[in-house]
Amino acid sequence: MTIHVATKDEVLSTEAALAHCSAPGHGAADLFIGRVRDLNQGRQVRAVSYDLHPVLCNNVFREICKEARQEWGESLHFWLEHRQGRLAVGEASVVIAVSSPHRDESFRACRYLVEQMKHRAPIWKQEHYVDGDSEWVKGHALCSHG
Amino acid sequence: MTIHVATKDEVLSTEAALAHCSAPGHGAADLFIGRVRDLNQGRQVRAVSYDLHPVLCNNVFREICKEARQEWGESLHFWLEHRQGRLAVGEASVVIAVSSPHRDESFRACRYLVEQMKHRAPIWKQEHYVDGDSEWVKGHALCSHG
Amino acid sequence: MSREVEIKLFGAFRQYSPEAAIAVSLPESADVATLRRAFADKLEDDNARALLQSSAFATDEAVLGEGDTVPAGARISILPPVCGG
Amino acid sequence: MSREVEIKLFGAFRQYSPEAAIAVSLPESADVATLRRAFADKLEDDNARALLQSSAFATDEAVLGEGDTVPAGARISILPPVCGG
Repeated sequence: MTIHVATKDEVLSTEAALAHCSAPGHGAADLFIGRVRDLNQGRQVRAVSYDLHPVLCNNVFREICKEARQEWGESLHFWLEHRQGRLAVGEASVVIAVSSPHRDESFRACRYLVEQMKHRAPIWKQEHYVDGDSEWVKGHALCSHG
Repeated sequence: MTIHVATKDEVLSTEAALAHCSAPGHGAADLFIGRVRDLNQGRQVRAVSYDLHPVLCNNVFREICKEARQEWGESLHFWLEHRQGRLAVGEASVVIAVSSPHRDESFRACRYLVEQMKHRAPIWKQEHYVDGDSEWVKGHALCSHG
Repeated sequence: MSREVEIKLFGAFRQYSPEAAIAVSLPESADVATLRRAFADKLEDDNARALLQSSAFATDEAVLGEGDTVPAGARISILPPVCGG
Repeated sequence: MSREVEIKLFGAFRQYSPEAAIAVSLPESADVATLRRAFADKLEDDNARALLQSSAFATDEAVLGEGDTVPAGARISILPPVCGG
């Protein structure tokens, strides 16, 4: 399988991502890691709770990977895992990786996966602030691609 | 130290790169890994020997990182390690990583490091083919940036 | 003929129901626009109604368009604006 | 006054000398263009002379321009076209 997608409630592995995204004919891999930041829009963040729709998430992840494969090459390998549950500052919320024969495809496809995931995957985050307050972060409205 | 550069004659660690490229204020990191490919310009490759000028390499690596830091932000973290010696197909020849508050800077700076390293760092590779032959790969002529 | 459809809640909608679901009654071949109005009637909070305007309905397979018929038997979810990563 | 300068070889140049170095004799304040001619005289192989045309001389600190004086005491290297990664 050249496409691996998942939602996880345990620590994400970058090693597994890079092991999956490799092949004797692949000279390049690009890996993106998203982590919980201690500051968002001027507020001190202590943790973030990720809520997601697991089945639809996996469908959307796979769809995005297939689009990238069509655009940048059938031989590419893809990895997209997103965390759910409560994460402390510094923890990885998402790991995305792509490998390809040459570097340009890896960089472009990896960036594509990141951007599309952020705009299309049914994932929501609730920030927990140091002052005890918490808030659901505003996002991108979904639309039908039927 | 926000900039780490090195030339190594042992296996490169992506874990160390991602540990270095992290900070409570950094929500993103991008990591590039270059690996030895089994095929180059139609010839079956068995291994590649990397020759490099260690002192000048480290100077050039550091210079490139400083340029990226100036362009994309003083707070960014950078990692650039290149392997030397003989590597089998699949082994990592270079690991480059950048972390930043937001993702765009990580992607752009990481790509910058990769491209500049390829054009400016004093590194040479000799491909060893399955048929027993070997050849130094043609490259980019260096010029003075004085 | 009408049917009971249970809408699963996600993200900011979760705070409006402890069961993370709201049931609405719909005509047999109702479309998503009809579902949206029926769902709005169940909301007592103005913020929730505002959130509904920018939210999408979906099955486990795909996001639904306003003119789509609400499929029978499928699990339906209400998805507020997303922000993964 | 002339001085002996040892040029360290890298990449494809390594095959032209088992010591990975070639020594040339240079006037005291010779520039890099002069060094290049002196170096060319030491090469017997046509491929090596062709490679020299697209190669740069450098100290451990930086690549030198053709008009730069060859610095005294510095380690000098000849760098063929590069291809890292």
